[in-house]
Amino acid sequence: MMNPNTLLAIPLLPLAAAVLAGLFGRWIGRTGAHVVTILAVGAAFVLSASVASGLLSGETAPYNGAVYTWLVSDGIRMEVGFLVDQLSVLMMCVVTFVSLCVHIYTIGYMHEDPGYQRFFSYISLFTFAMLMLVMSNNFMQLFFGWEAVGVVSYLLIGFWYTRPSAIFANMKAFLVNRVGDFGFVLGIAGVVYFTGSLDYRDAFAAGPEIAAAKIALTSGTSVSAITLVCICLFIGAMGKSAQVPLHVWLPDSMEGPTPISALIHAATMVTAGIFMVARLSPLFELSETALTFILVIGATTALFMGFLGVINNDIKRVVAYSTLSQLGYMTVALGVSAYGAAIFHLMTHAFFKALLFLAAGSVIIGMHHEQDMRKMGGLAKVMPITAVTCWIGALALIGTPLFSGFYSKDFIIEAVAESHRAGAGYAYFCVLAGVFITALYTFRMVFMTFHGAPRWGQGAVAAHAHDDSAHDDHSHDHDHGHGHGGTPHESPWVVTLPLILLAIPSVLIGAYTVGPVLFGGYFGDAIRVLPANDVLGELSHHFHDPFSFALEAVGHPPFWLALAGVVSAWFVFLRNPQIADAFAARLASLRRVLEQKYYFDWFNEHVIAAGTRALGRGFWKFGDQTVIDGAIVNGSARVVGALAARMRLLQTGFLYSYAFWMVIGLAVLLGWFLVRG
Amino acid sequence: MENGNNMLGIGLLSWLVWLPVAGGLLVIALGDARASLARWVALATALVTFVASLPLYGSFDTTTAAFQFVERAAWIPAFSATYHLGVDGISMPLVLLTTFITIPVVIAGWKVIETRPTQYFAAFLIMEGLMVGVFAALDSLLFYFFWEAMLIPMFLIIGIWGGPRRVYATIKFFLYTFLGSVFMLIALIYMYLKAGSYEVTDLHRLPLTLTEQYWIFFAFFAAFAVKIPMFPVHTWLPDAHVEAPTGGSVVLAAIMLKMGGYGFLRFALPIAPDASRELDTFVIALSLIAVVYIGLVALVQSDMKKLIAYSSIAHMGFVTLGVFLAFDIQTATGDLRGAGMGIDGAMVQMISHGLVSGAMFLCVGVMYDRMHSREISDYGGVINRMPIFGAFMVLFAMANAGLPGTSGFVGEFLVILASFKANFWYAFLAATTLVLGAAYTLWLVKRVILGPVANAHVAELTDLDGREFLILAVLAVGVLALGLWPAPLLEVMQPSVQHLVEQIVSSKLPG
Amino acid sequence: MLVQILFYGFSLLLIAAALGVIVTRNPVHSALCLVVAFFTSAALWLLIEAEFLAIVLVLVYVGAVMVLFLFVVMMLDINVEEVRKGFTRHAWVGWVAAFVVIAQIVGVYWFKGLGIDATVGAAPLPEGYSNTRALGEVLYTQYVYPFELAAVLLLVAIVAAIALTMRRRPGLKAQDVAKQVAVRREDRVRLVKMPAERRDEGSAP
Amino acid sequence: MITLQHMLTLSGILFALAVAGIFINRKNVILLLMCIELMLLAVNFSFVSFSRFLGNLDGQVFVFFVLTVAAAESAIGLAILVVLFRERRSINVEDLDTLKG
Repeated sequence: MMNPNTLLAIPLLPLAAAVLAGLFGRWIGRTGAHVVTILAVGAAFVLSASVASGLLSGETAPYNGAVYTWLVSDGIRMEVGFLVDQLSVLMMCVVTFVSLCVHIYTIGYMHEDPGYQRFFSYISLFTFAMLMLVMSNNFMQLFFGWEAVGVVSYLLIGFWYTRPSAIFANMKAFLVNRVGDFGFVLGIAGVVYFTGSLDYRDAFAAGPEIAAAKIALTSGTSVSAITLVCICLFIGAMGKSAQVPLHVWLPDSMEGPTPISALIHAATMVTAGIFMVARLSPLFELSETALTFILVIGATTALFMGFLGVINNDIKRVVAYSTLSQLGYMTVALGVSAYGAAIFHLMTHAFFKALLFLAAGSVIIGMHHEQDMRKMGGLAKVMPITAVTCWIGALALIGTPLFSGFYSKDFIIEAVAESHRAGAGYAYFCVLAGVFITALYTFRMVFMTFHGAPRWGQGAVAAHAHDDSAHDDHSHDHDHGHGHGGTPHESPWVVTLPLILLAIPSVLIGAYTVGPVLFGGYFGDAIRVLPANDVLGELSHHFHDPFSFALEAVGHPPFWLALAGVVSAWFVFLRNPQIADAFAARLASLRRVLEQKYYFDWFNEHVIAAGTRALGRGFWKFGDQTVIDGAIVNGSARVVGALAARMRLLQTGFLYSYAFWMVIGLAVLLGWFLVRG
Repeated sequence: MENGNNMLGIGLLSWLVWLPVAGGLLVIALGDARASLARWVALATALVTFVASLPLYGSFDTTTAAFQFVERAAWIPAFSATYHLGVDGISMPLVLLTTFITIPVVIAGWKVIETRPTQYFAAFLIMEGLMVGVFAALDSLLFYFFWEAMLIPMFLIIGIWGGPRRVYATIKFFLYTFLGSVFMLIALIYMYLKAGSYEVTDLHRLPLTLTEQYWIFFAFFAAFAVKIPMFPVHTWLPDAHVEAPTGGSVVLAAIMLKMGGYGFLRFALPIAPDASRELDTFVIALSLIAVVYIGLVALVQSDMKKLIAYSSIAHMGFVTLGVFLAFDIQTATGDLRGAGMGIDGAMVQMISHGLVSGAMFLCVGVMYDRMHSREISDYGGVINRMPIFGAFMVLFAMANAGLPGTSGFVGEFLVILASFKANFWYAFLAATTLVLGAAYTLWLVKRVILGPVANAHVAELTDLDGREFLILAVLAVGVLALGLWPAPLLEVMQPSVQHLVEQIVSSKLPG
Repeated sequence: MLVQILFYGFSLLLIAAALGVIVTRNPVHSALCLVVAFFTSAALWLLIEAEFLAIVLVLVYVGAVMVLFLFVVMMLDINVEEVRKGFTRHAWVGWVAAFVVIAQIVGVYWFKGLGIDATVGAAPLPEGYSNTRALGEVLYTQYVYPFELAAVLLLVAIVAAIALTMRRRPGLKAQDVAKQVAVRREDRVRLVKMPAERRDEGSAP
Repeated sequence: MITLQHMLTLSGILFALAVAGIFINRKNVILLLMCIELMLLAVNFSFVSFSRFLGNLDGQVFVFFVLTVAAAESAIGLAILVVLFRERRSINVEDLDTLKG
């Protein structure tokens, strides 16, 4: 049995640090703020690791218990509680570790920003919220963490709140997420409808019941309850994990400071949706339709978002599109019931993508907050540590054998190939093509940034003439400490240390953990797969050890596709840049579609947002002002007024006429009295 | 049951009703010449009343649905109307909300009100007493008396200390609410003639035919729907809010709107259960229209107060939705599990909306005091000059958007959960508030709080002073506390809500 | 017989006086006619043995109210001719109305009856009966509250009449003691804060 | 013998004359006031007569109160008249139409 107090301490330490740094930042100072938060997050990591080792060694059983009762309504007890099993402990370790690295990195990245304490407060708060999310044992708390990470993300994307693009991006992020939450809440409501409880345990137990039930949509039609509930829940995941068409917020979220992009928009928060589906696998397993839906959405995201990475010139956005694409891979894995593979990819991706983001951030620092790759090149000479770590991250990302990304991604592809679910063929094509695209854009970025002839110097940095507003400059970036307008330089140790810390697992963690995590029954009861859907079980027959698997991979198409991607990147972008220009000119229309990001943003802004506003204005002007206020309220007043204008002619103002009417009245009364008898 | 909360032979509830009234009269008596003393007296009265109301919670018996702290005395023997006060789990939280909200209201008017300050404070104190009376009255004539009497101070507050179009707004407000409530009086008199009593509990037991129930229901509906307000009788609220001074808006949004919801729970549903069952689709439809339609209307407002006023209407749509779900839940699922959840959600939503909308109006007031403008376009980048204020504003905006961890989430969540049981589409439409609520609130925050400093006026803003910080901090604590641990609130309501559910699903018709 | 002669005589006089009130051109004459009407009414009331009210009528009306009327009429400088204009133009309406009212009232008395036999005389009063005493007994017991209220009403009327007609003449020089006592320091003394002026450095020696 | 009929007829005639007076003297406020006094007198006549002929003293008590009210009324009425005259230099009813709707 785990000690509940330890578990309680894991999320509460970062919360306490966040409160301390946020509310009392002025008193504890900059150093105080980062010391407090780093200590708290470090302690949370150590505790998580100890819990994990206890659990993995089999000394302690998974924990499932309530902390306190949030409320009791109508017999339904809503609690805040923890479920710590193999799945959540994995997430806890990843979250706290990446968070710790980002905390350290932030010291260097933000050291000249006036909102230093605020930033540390936010990221600690985020760590708290994310931990609450993954440790939850019920839907209510899951939703709480879900929204809490959303709001911290909102605050962090808008961290530089004076920049119009940032505050636009954070609102967009929150609203798109809210569209997802709309579905998520409906899904939760559906679960409560059938189980009368918010607890995972009760919901899973009632799974077959839900599967048998139907929900009436109109008086005549009804749909399978489990499908509706699961799709609703997955819509929540689509928002948070940025799946098409709710992905539009993620590229814009790069307006936030780079550590945030690494922590929230690559490693942890965006994977909450993946985590949620895996967590709720006992429900999702029951609906073939919902899983097909997931599969198709994921595959689409994986391929088509990758294309966008190929044409973007903003270093952070390239990484962001790569994140979208990789999230698509995870979703595909969920869609073929390979939940373990999804979580495994989530974990490896967290390390190497955080690494890539932080490396990009390091480049951005070195380039004095320049993000346009067209103004970089040849940086490997001046920033060797960053270049090496970035190479490691890139190799992991494209799935080079023996690197962590190889194992996770390759098994997803294998799992899709094994699956017989509807849409699996389409998904297989997408993920395979995605491998090539991934290699292409990743190494395009690497080559354009670190290799080739330097395109900086020549006043390019000082000029700051960008056509792209998405650069990472502070409000006062021109007066920071190190030589402005000078050559790029390697970042300080607080920046490079996290890079190295993250590079190690990026290389190793895949090979070390693939066996136990994917095939060793690591997840135990945490993930449930129906025997018919168990593609990973199928794969386990072919798997012997990581190294022979890596050797075998040379004979498989993904390896060659990735290699082809790297080579074409080298050839097109480094060796003969004019080829890229020729392609661009030849395929102008395709390029426009890609540059417009398939017109999703255009559609959202001009159709959905504008339509909503027009509808609101119509309701207001016509419904409220014209019909209700104009016709009914003031209209009745006008009728009364008009009647009164007629009636008032009777009021002559002369005493005798009033007297006359009184006498007439008297006469009439008396006459009536006489006549009536 | 009789509690021993008597001082000087006067029951606790009577103290809560008449102490603020007496304090208000004292404040008036002090006169504008001694305004500063009068302010302190007003604050002291509000504080003492709040502290005095705490035992309502402390010694509340959570095991019973019966009325507690009951006081009873003859009032108008000729009509057998009694002075009968008492609270149950439904009215007690609302009484506490009333006594609580008055404190920030008094503090908020501390320096801002320059014309006739003592009368301003007196009006709020007297109104506080009358509002407590509304929630505590167990005699329907007494209820009606408080209900109407309370209009007078509000009328004066908007009419004297209001904005440029205050006369239009006051008259609209007064006529709307008055038109509604005279129908209620007719219904009360009709039932008095049948039952020979104005006692609320007697009216609950009064057998009525379906036709009678229809008429009575519509009479109550006219009164309560206007007050809440429901679509399409909501248009007085934006005007009243826009013209009212900050304190007036706060009381209006935080407490006065709740009287409509309370009225449905205390009168319309238990007295006319069969008519309510027949008409529930109608009310639910109007509630959902309020959520969606008003949400969209709120989105395009250019006046901050109007925007918040419309958002109040949308939020109150959740109250009526939650209250009227019971019948559809019974029809759809065959049992009553979830009906109580809808009412719980409605109640929490009322309390929470009291805190959140009050805080939002106070925030607008803080800005209005400095800039004398409510137009969103006059602002931008306020947080650059007022970081502490900006933090509060973002917090309350998030609460308004129903973020978990704040009180705004609890009620909406419970109502959506309950409405799924009644009908999927109810839940679907209700859940649109997640998007719409976030859209209009965050867009407001984006345009007003965030961004670069918009103009020279914004550049001259100064951050909160101690007084403003205090009231916003107190409300922020309330919002967070209720959001993180609503169980204590739900606990006191539980027996009363269960009792109410049983009451409204048992038909009054013979056979 | 004597009673009947007196009744008819006074009645005719009363009607004549009432006519005089409404047709004479001079308000003073009207007022005097009204006085006559009151006197004859008092006489008629005496005839039906309502002595107390007869005397009160003379005292209150003739002694107080009518004097007030005459006083006002004479005090105000009224253009009689102007006022009397239009006298004849609408006179017929008046007469028609009067006729209708008479017809109706009489109709009610004579044809409806109201369950009262109106043709009998009054019952003779017992020996030693005092109208004043009987009235007093009722007034001070059963009607004591209304009686007090009537007293208050009169007081209010007095106050109101005085308040309405009293004029504060402008230019009257007198001390307002209440104002003097209520005065506060802030009304009289104003502290003005002025920045210290620095002597110009250049011109300093 | 004087009967109730006699007295009531007289009262009716008196009332009718007062009504006629209001129409005839439509311009002079003082005369209107006098006509009202005359009406009250007619009403008092009825009260006294009923009281006497039906043997019920309450009627006379009412006359007492009517007299009180009439006195108050004429005092205030004349006071208003004086104020009015001071303001307008006229007591012509046709000049007084501020109540006109």
